[in-house]
Amino acid sequence: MDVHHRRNQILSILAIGLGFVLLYLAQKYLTSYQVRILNNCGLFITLAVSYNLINGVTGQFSLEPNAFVAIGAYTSALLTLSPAEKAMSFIIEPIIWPLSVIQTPFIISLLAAGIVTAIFGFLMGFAVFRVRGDYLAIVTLGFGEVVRVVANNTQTITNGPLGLKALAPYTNVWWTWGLALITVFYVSRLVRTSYGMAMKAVKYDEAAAEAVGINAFRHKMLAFTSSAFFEGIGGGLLAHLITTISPTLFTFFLTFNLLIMIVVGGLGSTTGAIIAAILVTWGGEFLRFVEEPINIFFIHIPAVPGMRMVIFSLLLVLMMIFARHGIMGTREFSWNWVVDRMNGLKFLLRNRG
Amino acid sequence: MDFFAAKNLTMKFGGLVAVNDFNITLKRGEIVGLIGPNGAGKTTVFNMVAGYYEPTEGTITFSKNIINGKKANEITKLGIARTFQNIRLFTELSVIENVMIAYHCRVKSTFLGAVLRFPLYRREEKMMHEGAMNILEEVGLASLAKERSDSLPYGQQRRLEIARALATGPELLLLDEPAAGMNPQETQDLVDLVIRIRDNHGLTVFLIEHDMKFVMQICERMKVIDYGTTIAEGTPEEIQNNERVIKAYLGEA
Amino acid sequence: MDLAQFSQQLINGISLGSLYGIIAIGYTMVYGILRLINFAHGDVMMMGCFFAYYGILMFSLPWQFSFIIAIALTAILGIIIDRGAYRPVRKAPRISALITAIGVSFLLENAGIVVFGGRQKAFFRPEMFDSIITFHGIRFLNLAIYVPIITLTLLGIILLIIYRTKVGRAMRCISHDMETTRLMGVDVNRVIAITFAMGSAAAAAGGILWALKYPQINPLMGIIPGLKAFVAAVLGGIGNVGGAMIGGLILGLAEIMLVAIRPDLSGYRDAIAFGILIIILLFRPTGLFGEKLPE
Amino acid sequence: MKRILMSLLALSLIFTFAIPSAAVAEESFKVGAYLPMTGPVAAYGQMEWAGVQAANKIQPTVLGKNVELFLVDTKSDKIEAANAVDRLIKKNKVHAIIGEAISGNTLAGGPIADKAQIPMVSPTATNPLVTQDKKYVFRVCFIDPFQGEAAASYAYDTMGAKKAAILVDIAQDYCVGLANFFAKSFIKKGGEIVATAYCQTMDQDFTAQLSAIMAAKPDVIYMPNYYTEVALSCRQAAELGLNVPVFSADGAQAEELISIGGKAVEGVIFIGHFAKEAAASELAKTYIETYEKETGKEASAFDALGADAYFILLDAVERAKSVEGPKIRAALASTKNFPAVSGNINIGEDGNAIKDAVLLHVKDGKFRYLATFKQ
Repeated sequence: MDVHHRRNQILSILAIGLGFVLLYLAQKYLTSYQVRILNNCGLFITLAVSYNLINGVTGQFSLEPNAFVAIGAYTSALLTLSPAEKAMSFIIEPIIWPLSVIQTPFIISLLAAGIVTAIFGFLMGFAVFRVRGDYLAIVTLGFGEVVRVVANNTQTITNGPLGLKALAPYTNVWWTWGLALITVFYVSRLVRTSYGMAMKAVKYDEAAAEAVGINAFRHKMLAFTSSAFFEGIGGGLLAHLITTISPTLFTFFLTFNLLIMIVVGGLGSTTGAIIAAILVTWGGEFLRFVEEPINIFFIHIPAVPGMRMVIFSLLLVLMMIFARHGIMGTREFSWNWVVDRMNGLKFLLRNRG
Repeated sequence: MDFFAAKNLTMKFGGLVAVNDFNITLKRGEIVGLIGPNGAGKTTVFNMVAGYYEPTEGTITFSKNIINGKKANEITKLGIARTFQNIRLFTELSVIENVMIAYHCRVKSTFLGAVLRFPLYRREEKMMHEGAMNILEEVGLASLAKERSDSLPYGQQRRLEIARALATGPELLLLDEPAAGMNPQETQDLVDLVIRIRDNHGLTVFLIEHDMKFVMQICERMKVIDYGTTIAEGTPEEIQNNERVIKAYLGEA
Repeated sequence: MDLAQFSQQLINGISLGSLYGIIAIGYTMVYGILRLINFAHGDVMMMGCFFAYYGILMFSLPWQFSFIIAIALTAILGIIIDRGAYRPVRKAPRISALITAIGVSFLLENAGIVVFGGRQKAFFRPEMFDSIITFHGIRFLNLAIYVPIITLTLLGIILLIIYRTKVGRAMRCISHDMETTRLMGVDVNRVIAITFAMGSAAAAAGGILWALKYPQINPLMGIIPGLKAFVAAVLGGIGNVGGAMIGGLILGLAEIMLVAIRPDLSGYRDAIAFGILIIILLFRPTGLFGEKLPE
Repeated sequence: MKRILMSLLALSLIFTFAIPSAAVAEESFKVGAYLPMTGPVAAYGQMEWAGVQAANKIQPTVLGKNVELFLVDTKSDKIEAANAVDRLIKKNKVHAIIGEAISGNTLAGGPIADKAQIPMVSPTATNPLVTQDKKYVFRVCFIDPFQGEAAASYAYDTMGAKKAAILVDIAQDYCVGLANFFAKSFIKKGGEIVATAYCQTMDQDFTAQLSAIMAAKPDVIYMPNYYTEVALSCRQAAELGLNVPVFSADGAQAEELISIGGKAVEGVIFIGHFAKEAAASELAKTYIETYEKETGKEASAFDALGADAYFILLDAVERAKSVEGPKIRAALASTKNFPAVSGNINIGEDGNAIKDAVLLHVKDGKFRYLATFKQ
């Protein structure tokens, strides 16, 4: 359909190649702190883009990613830990069979994390998509809380509040950015198929979508389960990035972070979610200076911890009031746009010269 | 067996009876009108037929299936398509996408097949695109295919909605006030369009309309309801001269 | 469990439930009129407590004055939040308003941490509310009697305003159809502001009662009561003021009774509220006392 | 809007990567603290930071170098905690780290310090897992098994309790750990746990749990929770007429226990880190004086442990005569009888503090010393 299809494909492949060269250089020459931020960026791109699939693309405002990430993180962590390590960690109540004896390679545990979370999302979808709008938001928030409460209570599986520790630090930039690439590929391709169009139709007008034969429930489920799958794998990577997990990691706060990302990026835009994931992850670290003591000439401003969160909350409110569509609105990045701009630039330069 | 029949349809909301004991049968190829004052329960009838409400009582049969209780999208798949009283296009999508979506319910590729662009999906995508273009051609919107649907003028949005309904491949088309807000010229074009698509696609058309000129011109048969109850039915001439209908429209003067 | 223990737990439950109820009223009022889940409601309640706290501590006000001023200030805060954050997004999709509310909630909590500090503060409990009543082996704080009484009085006042005043009629009209009400010449924004003021005042009153019963305040104290009160509001049929109260009582009793009957499962207590919420929404989305409406 | 955000991005890029952290005088000894200053457990982080600051006032130099403090907030979150430690090491180039307040977050930060060979001292991470297999992670608090056992033996032997009930905060590893070790020891001694009820951090209503406990008629209630929960539970217990001694844990040792609990916490017994009147060391006296002058608040366990993390670190630097990580680590690991604020600290295997615990109770609105437990 698109006359520039081939050209764009080549450009994409080149860009990805370049990206990976940059990653190679980054993990070779940057400090571990900078690499950590880079990892967080990749990870949050995965989480934000998949969260955006259900919230932005399909328009079903839900607040459950902390539950999905938790399930993925626990699944993969319980699978990669060796039986001996588990025995050592479960100092209060021993871990139940068969978890006590299973150990799988990282990649298998990640896949398992994705599948288990997707199954959970699928089952949860049956329940939550009986309601819409604000109710959906609140009932999914409820699921998130319930998962956390259950994780605290089921000590023989999750080790309760003690959490799991000494997870092997498998996660590196290849994993985080590789997964980000796969997620972005999947989501942006899906959005362009008729399935994606149907999801958008459900977002704009569910009744009208039903009138053209779209099974709204099925498409919500597809978006939700896909989202769960990637959030689950993301959870697995997160667990092996910070090497320890416990229920406190998966509070509503995590969801709030992702929400800011997709809102700032523009609900419904994958490109926006990517930009905002980087911006917020980076910005969070960058903004630390507002919490440090500042000396401007003779004025001394003492350190104010908590300012970053004040800024982020304020940012969210201001975005909603003044820039509801975020950075990208529902638009997406396209090579055509870039090439047009380049041509425009060339034209300008030529005219001047 | 009738092509379409509704028997004893009743819809209650709490204590309110919106439609009471509504009966109708449609023969293949007919254009039938449903008229009545505001709030008479016309749209409620449509909502029941199209699967948005489950009737409190009564049955709806369509090509030998009992369809009440089925969901809206299932009914669409069986061959009943509808338009809405207030235009409900997918505003941020393009004109052609609005029509292509209607083919989606017949797509056989799985979502993974679509994401990975397997040959089956490519063929289907091509088919959807061509089908949509043909229908746009038919309603005269082909040149606007890439525009955003909400950038179209009102009359064309109505046409687009009809095109979208057509693309689902219906046998029965429900039109909810298709001429509302149109000028006389647009209304005349609409008459031609409805008759043309009926003939081309072998449709049966069941429509709600307030514009009497439109109704009288297009309908072969009509039914009048007021306060949820049927008060008259017959040919346009019969209705025009019916005492109860005049009373219902003009009030008890 | 013998009868005395059961009655004791019943009192515990009613006492907790009426606190949920009073906070739920504000939720339900705002939802009824704006169809907005005011996520920040619990945090507004927290602010009410801090106003009262600083009234006593910094300005050495007698507690009665301090409480009244705190309620008034919280009402004003409610109006400010509406004016500053919610009114600009009123015409936007409802989800935007919900996201804004989440933002306001986080803003209040974090601003609270920056301004008040994260450490818990002891809340002053006047003598009047600090005596123990003993009755056939059941013991409770006399506050447990004041709470339902004050709550019911407030509920009565709010119902009177809604059903017997001009503003109340306007509120009911707006909840049916905001645009039409606007066309009738009603200053919709003013009525909404009054609704926020009333809801926030009720939250402050509830918060102060909460702080009297559990005499500790901190910037995050509103989260859990806020969420639970929301569940209570949904349970009672959101938009239904009387239902909110009953929903609160049911939730309070359910929580207490679970712990009473199965103390070993008390770790799951916070899951109950959400469990109830999920079940209610799945089987009766309009709550126990909400009416089914055509679309 | 878009343009502004873009320039912000560019700016942050420059700040994070391009500009090296402001050059500071070479001779300073840099200590980084990563603590929860915001979020659900902000209170503990804020107290510990106040303690660290007071300690810094008392001993501002080491080996003739100025001690420079860096604080990074973890928002009570693991991801942030891990970022914080990496940031302190790589960006602020600290020589040693103090933190975190909560075991879970220390577990996230510990491995990073361990890998970078930067010694880390946690004031209050009590979970045994924290220091397991970590050469560079230490702590100045005693760990759960010791305290749980001490509490059980005191309750059984001295108080003569045969039946105990437990009210435990299920969301805190600290509380769950203690409750578990207490129960094990108490049963081993021949006692019986007649009821166990659970609550969650930030719960405020404990009436149902307490009524259930009351029905089981215990001789003592073990409440190894943080001070807010303990204070509220005690108040509600008093209101319910539950006249059973309450035994608590070191997490209760904060001024808020008394200000929130009021008369209801009179008589609450707990094992703590230090008692003002039994504070033997000069350092403790100086610390208490400085802290109270600086903050206007009474010294509590959290801030004292924050200070101890600081003092023990500086002591190790002095003995190591070096600011290099491995040397400080070696010195830290061989700490013997260091007279800290919270008593004499020895660092044992695994980097855990071996120190005496004190038994305290609340009397006349003050924490009073009762006895000392030797470890």
